[in-house]
Formats: sequence, structure tokens, C-alpha cells
Amino acid sequence: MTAANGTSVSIQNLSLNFGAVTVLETLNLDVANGEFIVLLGPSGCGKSTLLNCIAGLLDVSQGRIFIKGKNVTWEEPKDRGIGMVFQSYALYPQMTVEKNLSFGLRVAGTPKDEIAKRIARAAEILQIEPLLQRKPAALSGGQRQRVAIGRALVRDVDVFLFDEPLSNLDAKLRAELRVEIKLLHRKLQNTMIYVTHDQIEAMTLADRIAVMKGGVIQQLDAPQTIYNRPVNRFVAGFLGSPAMNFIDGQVAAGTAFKTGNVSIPLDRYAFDAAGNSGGPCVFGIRPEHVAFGEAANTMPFATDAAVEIVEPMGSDTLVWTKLGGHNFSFRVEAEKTLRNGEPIRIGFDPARASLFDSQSGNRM
Amino acid sequence: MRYKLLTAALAATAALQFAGPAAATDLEVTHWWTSGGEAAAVAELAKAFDATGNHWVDGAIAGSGGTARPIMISRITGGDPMGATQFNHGRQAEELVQAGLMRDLTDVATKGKWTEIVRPKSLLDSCTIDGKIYCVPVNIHSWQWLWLSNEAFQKAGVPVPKDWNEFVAAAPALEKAGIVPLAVGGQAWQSSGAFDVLLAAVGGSDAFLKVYKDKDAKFAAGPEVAKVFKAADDARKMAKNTNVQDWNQATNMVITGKAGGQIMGDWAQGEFQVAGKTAGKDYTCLPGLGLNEVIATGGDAFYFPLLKDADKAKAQEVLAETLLDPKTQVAFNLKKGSLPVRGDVDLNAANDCMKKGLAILAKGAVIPWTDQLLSQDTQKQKEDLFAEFFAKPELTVEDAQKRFAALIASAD
Amino acid sequence: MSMANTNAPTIAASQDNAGPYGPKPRRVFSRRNIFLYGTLFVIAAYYLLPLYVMVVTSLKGMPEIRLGNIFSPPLEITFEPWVKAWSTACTGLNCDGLSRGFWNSVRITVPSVLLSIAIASVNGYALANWRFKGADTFFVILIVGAFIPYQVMIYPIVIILREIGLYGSLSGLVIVHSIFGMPILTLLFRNYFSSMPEELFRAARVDGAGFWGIFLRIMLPMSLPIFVVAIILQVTGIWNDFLFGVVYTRPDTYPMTVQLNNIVNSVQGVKEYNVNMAATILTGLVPLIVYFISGKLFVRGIAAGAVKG
Amino acid sequence: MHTQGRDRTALTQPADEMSKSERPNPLFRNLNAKVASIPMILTAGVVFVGGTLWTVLYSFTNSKLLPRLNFVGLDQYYRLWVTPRWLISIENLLIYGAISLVFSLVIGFLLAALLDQKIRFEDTFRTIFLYPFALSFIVTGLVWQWLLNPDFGIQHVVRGLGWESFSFDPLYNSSIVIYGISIAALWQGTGLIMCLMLAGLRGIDEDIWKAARVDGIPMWKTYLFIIIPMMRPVFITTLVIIASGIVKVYDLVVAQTSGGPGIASEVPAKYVYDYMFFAQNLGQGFAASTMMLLSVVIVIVPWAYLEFGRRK
Repeated sequence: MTAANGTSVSIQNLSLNFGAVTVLETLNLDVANGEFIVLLGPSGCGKSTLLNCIAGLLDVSQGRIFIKGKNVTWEEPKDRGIGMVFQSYALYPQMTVEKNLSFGLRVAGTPKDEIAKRIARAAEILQIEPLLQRKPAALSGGQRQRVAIGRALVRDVDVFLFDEPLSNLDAKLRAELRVEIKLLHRKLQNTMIYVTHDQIEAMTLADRIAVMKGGVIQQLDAPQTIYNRPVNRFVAGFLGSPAMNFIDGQVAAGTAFKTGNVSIPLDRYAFDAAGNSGGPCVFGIRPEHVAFGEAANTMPFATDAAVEIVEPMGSDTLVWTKLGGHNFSFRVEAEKTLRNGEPIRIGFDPARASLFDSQSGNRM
Repeated sequence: MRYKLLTAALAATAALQFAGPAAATDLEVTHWWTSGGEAAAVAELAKAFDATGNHWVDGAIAGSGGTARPIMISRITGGDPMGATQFNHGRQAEELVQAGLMRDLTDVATKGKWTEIVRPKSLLDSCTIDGKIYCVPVNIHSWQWLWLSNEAFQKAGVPVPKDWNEFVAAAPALEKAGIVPLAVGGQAWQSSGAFDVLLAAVGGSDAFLKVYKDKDAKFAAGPEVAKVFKAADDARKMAKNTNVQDWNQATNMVITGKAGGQIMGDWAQGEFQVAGKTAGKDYTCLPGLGLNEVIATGGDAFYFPLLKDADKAKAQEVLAETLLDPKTQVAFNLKKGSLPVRGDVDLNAANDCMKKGLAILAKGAVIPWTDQLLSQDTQKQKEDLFAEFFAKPELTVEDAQKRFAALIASAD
Repeated sequence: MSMANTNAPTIAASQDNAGPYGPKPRRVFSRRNIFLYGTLFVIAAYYLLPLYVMVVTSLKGMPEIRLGNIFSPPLEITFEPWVKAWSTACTGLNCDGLSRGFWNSVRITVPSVLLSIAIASVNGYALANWRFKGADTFFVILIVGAFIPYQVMIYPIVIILREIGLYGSLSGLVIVHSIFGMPILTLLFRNYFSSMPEELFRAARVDGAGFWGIFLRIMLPMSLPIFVVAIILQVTGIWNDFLFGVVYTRPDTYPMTVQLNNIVNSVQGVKEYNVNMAATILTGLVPLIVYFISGKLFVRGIAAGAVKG
Repeated sequence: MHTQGRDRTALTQPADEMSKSERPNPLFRNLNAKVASIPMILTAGVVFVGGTLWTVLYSFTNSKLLPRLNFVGLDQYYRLWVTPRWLISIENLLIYGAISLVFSLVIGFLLAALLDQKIRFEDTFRTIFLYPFALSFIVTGLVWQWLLNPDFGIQHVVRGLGWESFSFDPLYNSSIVIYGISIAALWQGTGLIMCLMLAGLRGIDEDIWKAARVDGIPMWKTYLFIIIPMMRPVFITTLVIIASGIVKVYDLVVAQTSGGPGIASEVPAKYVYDYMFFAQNLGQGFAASTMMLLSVVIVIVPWAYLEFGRRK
């Protein structure tokens, strides 16, 4: 029960029901000291709810929550040693930035000079010194979110909770702040738990990502692992843009995947411990793992196809074609010009593919 | 005045537009007679009018004259006049007449020889403006009565008083028996009226006329009126536990023996009658508070707005005649508790109190009443003053008299 | 994580050395709850007391009212007062109770509500989306007008109605209600339409829709909440009106409130409190029902129309 | 709303300028809107402004039963300001106004805050608090007059329970009658205020509450320092609604006390009505009306201007 030295937040058997509706189901999660964890999932998956439970803003139905080794299941949010940043910033609109930062501390009775010191530090880190005397209405979205982060910062806590902090910003600002948060994490070395539905944020920021769906953590792993070896079809489909190609078909006992007139050899595919029992399954391969033209021929699997639609995306181009009667996309360099209907050759290494059981959706 | 002409013309056109043709002519009559006795009395008028082949459309407005008059006036000036309407005769409708909104009844009056039958003559005078008659007086109402509950005095173990002074002396005994000595309803006109009665009774007729007719402010500030204020001070002390608003609720306190007495007009008699009480046996009435037996010739009158609809105009004449018909007069006034306006009617059916009133009238002990002497404006200011005086013990007799004198000085 | 399934059941959890488990225990009778619900119940009692007294009194006979206290339930329930209030109570010579006034009130309320809302919604729409020069001036005048005591305006309105020949008619009264309902309703509609997305209006204009086209086809269908509020406010306001009803109509078209006043003030001997209370409830019934049915929509609509302002 | 308004003007203006050559007469710009606003313009111009000017004009005359242009200068005003009843009316209005304003806001807000605590039966409680608003002042006045009548009402009942010296007769005691009237006024009016406040509270971002909890700010401090300042627009709307009701107070007084005992509970609107119609002294009534209008204008116009005017 004692949290390991390296454990910052530990969630044990946590469940949450609203009446008959189960929002979180027997959830377990250990977050190491200084780790950046991203809770990722579509809306309604329970990721924000989980964050609110950790913050103490929601009462849990079952289970325990430890922060820094202390059981905080029944503690008030303010006593949990957390700071939180909200999607809507949740700044107190009638107070200046400085007051926003200091209000909680003053209520808690922190000495004046200590407050001043903390505000100065937070303002310096976030570069909001010139804004201290302004009211939130006079700030841009990015500035507001910085202040919101500052409010968590001055609390001098171990764990930072972010609830979709960048969702209200436009794409450019989002990218900028993403980098800033990453830098902030590097500088502070705090534990951060970050909720988002944006897979790019998840991939770029996280030490580990917890992909959630239906109140259950589907997969908890480093971004690369999740990207490359998704545990089920949901995780595979949720991460990656453009999305992974999925092809329905059959797997014949450990040898090949068949769909239509196409057969893909699976001898290089590393089946899970459960092994391959054959039967209907889904074959998944990411567009960026597909080779094209000359390079295709060097791949363990290659086939002929015809270009159907070309989608130039600037940095590269997405090409749509058919594989065994299924829509199939892959990426080529932006310089390549392809015409509709042009015959091409494509190929890939099945070792980079993922196979999912049609029934359970689990990785095979 | 251009305005007057315009008003009259508009009133006329409006009347034309909205008064549809009717076979037996409907005539809307507005009034504020809604208490038990009053409603019974007005039913007699309606019965008599319906008997002429026309139809009385009743437009009663509850509350009091104060509530009803603005509505009536708005309708007349707004160009939607009724067929006939009640006012207290006197100065309430003066300006409506001057603005040419009311019908001249001189022809009807000449035909019916009103000048000969209506008595006292002063009644018709208040209907007359510039030599023309504009209203039909229907009754004489006198304010100057003290109504006493025999039962209450019996319970208190004191004899029924014969005048105001005895009544004041009996007040402590009544109070001891848990009886409110004097019932005065909360509405302003009641306390103001009570004072006027005290002025006429305690001060005497001359004092009354000096103040209200001559508007002699110096006299009003003088020692004679001070005596009246002293009496009013007694009255307010005796009345301080009356927790009712309406006059007839106050009367009801006397009827049920919860209060010793009430200073109220003869219309209170209608309530005693409806309650099945007998004058002399269950209650006692003292005209002029037993001090100065006079009767004021206030009362109700009907005015007829100018209508262009010929049928309605004809019906108005019929109603005017009906109202003064001897039979109607008797039937109406018996129910209402007031005195008829003609001397030639048979009133054998009248009760004790009414007979006392008739006797005083015959003697000629008659004074005009405030409705005839004062403008509504002055009346209202007077009401405000006495409402405050009766409700606020901190308002001293001296201050009140000073304010009263100032009011009389500016009265019109 | 491995010990996940070894946890003790909830009840024993607090004894478990692992410390608190599951939901924070909340007693039903916590100090907070006692305070919260206690306050609510006390205040609710204060609000309900008059209604209770009204209902109880209206079901008692007069002797019982004289003897008992006003809070005790009726020993013997009688519907006599209700019947009397509805159909036989007298004012002057008319002894048909409130029944006549009820239909008059309906005849006054329905067209007044429709007309005032029609005018005010168009006003609000014009002010929010088609501002023209001077519009704000008129609007400010209108708002100031909301503060003018009605008594002050009685006489000028008598004159205006007389000049246009509508004095004493039902249409005259309908116009008066529309005039005095206009300030607050216009404010509500203006705020509501202002809070609608700009793009809608723009898109409709680009599509070539005009003033009325946008109003009828775009704005109206989206305005249910604010119309509900407007209807509730107007139905109660107009139904409850006494002053205009008595001044600008004639006795045969008196609304129910005037008849209520007549019945209550036409004291014949003792005040019949039971009849008065029954009459009072009957008169208030229509707006009360409107509120009970649409209370939730009212709050929502108020949020949309008033608060965003 | 205001920013949108600004945008909207910006949107329509260039289009208008572009087509200036085709539409020479600015009168026809936005013609439909102007036509549609005719009822509003007539109401504002003829009824409110016209009626007001007419009233002010005749307040300088000695009109009695009928309005006449017989000017007497400021006589009506001199008389008005030495009339005890008018002075009492003003004093009462100030007391009543202060009580209504403070208690309506406080009670309305407290009720809304209580209902906002995720309580059970919220709908029921809300309906209970709101239903008096559906009743007219006449009805409200009658019921409370009945409840506060010392011979039948609360005082009678409490005395019946054995507390013989208990005294509660606010409507029959000159010195407190205006407070007694306020009891009924608050009963009738706080429900609506609560609704407005509740709507305001519901409009506040949930995250603000969460942020305050994480910051460890106690609930009452959150309300006081964060939520209430955020509800400024709601408070202003509410204030306007309450204030407009205060100036107009009339029926409630008539139904409960008719201004009594004596003239202890008189209010200005009743003075106006009584002197215009009972006393048949229109001039005096108009003078009193003018004073009321003046006070309304002094209070409201600056507010209305700030709120609606400057953001053109």
C-alpha cells in the first residue's frame, strides 16, 4: 500500500457511478514522480471525470486515490497538493491577474512576502509580468491560459492537473503553448496529468499516454508504443492522422491474411502471447508505413494498385487507392505528382502492421 | 372654450357610434351603492324604471364614492358616457356641467313642477347651475346621527346615553366590558365626516356655517372650534381599537354589540334594518348627537350625461321622472334609510329614527352639508387631516387645529 | 496495482490500514443538510402559508371562521363559498359572481397578449438586428416609460383614446395593455435576439431574405423560450390588471379582477371571508396554472432574455 | 450583446454607403424596420413623451376636474411640498424602496444560492417561491391583510395558544405599517428575483467553482468575491425591475391599508391618484406626477443612457 518512492499519484480500483450509469470502471493508474501523463480519448470517455476525481472535485464511488503516498480519497481539493488548469481558464473576471494568482493564497493565510515571492516567480516563468495589473478581459486567450497556469503554479504543489487547457485556442496558439507547457514541465519537473482529445498534444507532451474509452483505460504506454503497437482497434484508430487503414478479412492459421484476392504473409508479424487462432480479423497499417513505387518492391509485401484520389497536404500527400476492394491510403512525398487513375505499386512490411480480432477488437 | 366644444362634440360622436339601437331602451346607470341596504334600495329604483318598459342596466362600482367617481368621470370625459350616474349633489359634477357634458333637465323639471314638490328648496338649488337644472335629487342624507347599541350599554351596566357628553362619560365603562366605545372605520371620509358632525353638534349650526360656508379661518383657529377639537380628541381615544375599514363593518360592530356607538349618516339605518334590528329596542339613534338636532341636506342625485341617441335621451327623461315619483321615493328611501325629497309622500311605514328626522326637517332645522359647501379638493385635504388625526395620537389637538385653520383659509 | 482486487469491501474500508476508501461518507443529517433543508422548509412555509390560509378559509362556513383560528383545517368542508363566489355573489344588482368576469378577462387577455407580444417581438428584432438612426432614443424612452406609474398616465390615455374614438371599447383596452407591456417585453426580445448568433442573420441576408423573411423564417422558430416568458408575463400581468380594467371598460365588460374587488368590497353585513378567499383563488387560478405548468421554461427563458442583457 | 451590436452596425454601414447613390433619401434606408417600429415610435413619442409633456404642462395650471390651461405658475408645487401627506408619502416610498431593494436582492439571491446547491425537489421549491408572483397585488394585499389582522390573523392565533401579550399588528400600527406592507411585497416579489438570480448563477462557468475549490476558497467567499461580482448584469437587470416596481407601488397599499392607519402608509402614486380623481384637483395631481417623473428620470436616464445609449 505504501506508494513506491517514485510514485506521485496512485489510483486504485477507482469507480464512479451516477445512479445506474457507470462513468469510470475499476480504474488503476500509477503516475511516477515528475511524469507527464496524458489522458486521451474521445468526449464522454471519462478522462475529464477521472481528472476531477483526482482533484477531489468529484466524489468517487469505489476505490482510493493516493497523492505523494498519502490517501487523499476523502480530502478536499485544496488539501491534496494539486493545482489545476481548466479549458475555459476559469479566471476570476473581476480581479486583476495578480489578485487571481494571490486570492487562494491569501484565503489560506499565506504570509504577504511569501505570496509576493511566489507570484514573482510564476510571473517570471510564464512571462506575464507586464500583465499583472490587468483584468482577464483585457488579455488574449493565450495570455489567459498562461495566467491560469500561473494560478496553479503559485500553489507550489507537486501535481499539476490540466483539463483540456488548449482546446479554446486557435491552432497556432495551441502549438505555441504546447511547446511552452513542455518546457515548463522540463523546468519544474512536476508530475503533470493532462487531459486532451487531441492526439498530437498527447503524442508530443506525454511520457505515457492513457487512452480511455467508456470509463476504462484501454492502453497505458509510451507514445511510440501506443502508436506502433495499439492494444486494440479503438486505440489504433484513435491515434494517428491520417488514420490507420483497416481492412476486414480472414487470417489463415498463422500464415497469411486474406481479403478479396489479396493475401498478405504474416510470418514477420509478431503475434501476441494469446497467439493466432485464425478466423475473421481486421488488418491495420498506418499510411506512413506504406512504401510506394521502387521502394515498394523491397517490402515483404507488394501489390499493384491504381490512384483514385490525391490529397496534397503540404508537407506530404495522401493518396487513396484500393486494396482487396477496401479503401486504402498511404503517404508520399509532396514532390511526387500523381494523376488519378495512374497505376502504381505499393508495399509494406507486415511487421509494422497490427492485427485485431474482429469480434473483440483486441490485438492478435 | 374650444376644449369644451371639442369634448362635447367628441362625446356626442362617440355616443352615436357606440349606442346601438334598442327596442326597450337599455339605460346604464352607474352608482356606488353596494352594501346590503343600499343594494336593496337601488333595486327599488331599477324595478320602477323597468316597469316603464325600459331596462335598467346596473353599473355598480364597489368601494365608495371615492373609487367610483373617477371611473364615472373618466367615462364621461372619455366619450363613453353612461345613461345616468349617481353623484352626491353639490359640487362634485359642477365642472362636468360647465364643460357641457351633462344634460339640461330644465324642461323635464318644469313639466314635473319640481320646484314645487322638492323640499327643502336648497336641494334643487344644488342641482341648478346658471338657472338650469342638471340633476335629480333622490334622497336627503344626513350625517348627524349617533347610533348606539342598547345591548352594549346593557352589558357595560350603564344606561343608554341621551347625548354625546353622556356617551363620552360612559366610555370607560364600555371599555371595561371589552367593548370598543366608538366605532370609526379606517376609511378617511369616515373620520372627516365624524368631525364635521361634531362641529355641527358640539359647535352648533352657526359655527359650522362660519367655518365651512364663510370659510372663516380665524374662527376656525378660535376657542369655539378648539372645543370641537377637544371632542374629536375624545372620539379618537374612544375609537382607537376599531380594526375595520368599511363603514358598514363599523356599523356591524354596533349591530353586534361589539362597539357602543358610531357617528354615521342615516344610511347606517339600512344596515340595522337588513340585520333585522328595531329602532328604540335594539338600537338608539341620536340626531345631531343629541346636542343640536339639525339635519343636513346632503344626499344623492342622478345626473344625466348628454347623449345624442334619441331613444336613450327619451329614456333618460323617463328615468328622471321615475326617480321623483312618489311611490318610488317611498320605496327607495325606506330601504335606504334616508329621507325622501318630496314632502307630499306618505311615510307611515317609516321607523322611529326616520320619523325623528322627518320631524326635524318639518321644523326647518336644516343646514347645507360639506358636499355643497366645499370643493372636492378641500374635502380631500380635510379627509387627509382627520384620517391622520384619528390614527395618530401624537398629532396634538393644537397642531391639528392649526392645520385645520390653514386648510379653511385656502379652501374653495 | 497488483493489490487492486484485494481491497476490503466498502464498509470495512475505513478500518483498513489503507485509509479512506470509496465515497466520502455523508450523513443524511449532516450540519449542512440540516441547515440547507431547514432553511428551505422554513421559507417554503412562509411562502405557502397565505395559500394554505386562503384554501382552508374558503372551505369553511362562516360560523367556523368566527370561532376558530385561521390556520386550523376546516371541521366541515363546504364548497358553498366557491359556488357563491363563482355564480351568485352580488355587486349592486348583479348577482352572478365572478363567472361573467371570467369570460370578460379571457376576451381581454387573449387579444392583448397576442398583440403586445407581436409588437414587442418585432420591436426587439428591429432594435437588435436592424438598428436605424434614432431607434435607441425611442428605446430609452420606452425603458424610462416602464417606470412611469400607471396612475400618472391615466388621464393622457383617456384623452388619446377619446381622440381616436376607442374609449370604453375592448380594442381600446387591448391597445392600452399593449402600450404598457411594450417596454419590458421589448427589452426581453431585444436582448434575446441580440444573443442569437450573428452568422444566422448574415447568412439569411446573403440569401436575400428581407426584414420580414428573416424574422418569420429564421428568428421566430428559434425563439420559443423567450416567447414562453413573454406569454407568462403578459398573461399574468393582464389577467391581474385592475386599474386599466376598471378605468377603460364599462361594467358589462369588467374583467375578473374588477369583479373580485367588487365582491370583496361589497360588504353586506359581515365580511364573508370564505367567499372572498374563494373568489380570490378563483381569480388567481389562471395565472397560477400557467406558472405551475411552465415554471421550468420560465426560468430558462428568463436566463435567455434577461440575464444575457 | 453590446459588442455584437457594434459589429452589426459595422456590417450594415458599408453596404449602405456603397449604395448611397442609388438611395438618395436616408429616410428609406431600413424602411421595413422603420415601418415595423411605428407602434414603438408612437408609444414612445405620443404616449410616453406626449403624455409626460402634457402632464408637466398642466401641472402649472389650476385644473380641477377637467384640464384647463389656466396657468398659476408653481403654486401647485408650493402646495405639494407643504402638504404633510405628500411628505409622508415620500418618506414611506424611501423606506419601502430601501427595504424592497435590500431584502429582495438579499433574499432573492440567498434563495437562488440555496436552490443552486444541487438539492432535491428543486422544482418544487422553486415553484413554491415563485407562485406568489402569479398573483396580483390586489390578491396579495387581501390575503396579507387577513393574515395580519390582529382580530383574526397571526396575533389572534398566537394569543389563542396562550401567549396573551403577543402583539403583531403591523398594518394597524402607524409607526411600522410601511414595514408591514413590505412583508407582503417581498412575499409577492422575491420569487421573480430568485428566478433571475438562479438563471444568473446557472450561467456561471462550472470551472470557476472548481477553480475556487482547488484554490481552497470557502463557499461564502466564493459567492461574495467571485460569483456576485460576475453577476453584475443580472444584478442590474434585477435592480431595474425592482426599482420600477417600487415607484409604482399602489395597489398593494390600497388593498392592505388604503393608506392607513390615518395617512401613515400613503405612497406617492396614491397621492397622485387621489388628488387627480378623488379630490378632483388635476393640477395638484399633475404636480405630484411631475415630481415622480422627475425622480424617475434622474435615476433612470443616466443608467439607461449608459446601458443602451453609448454603445452605438
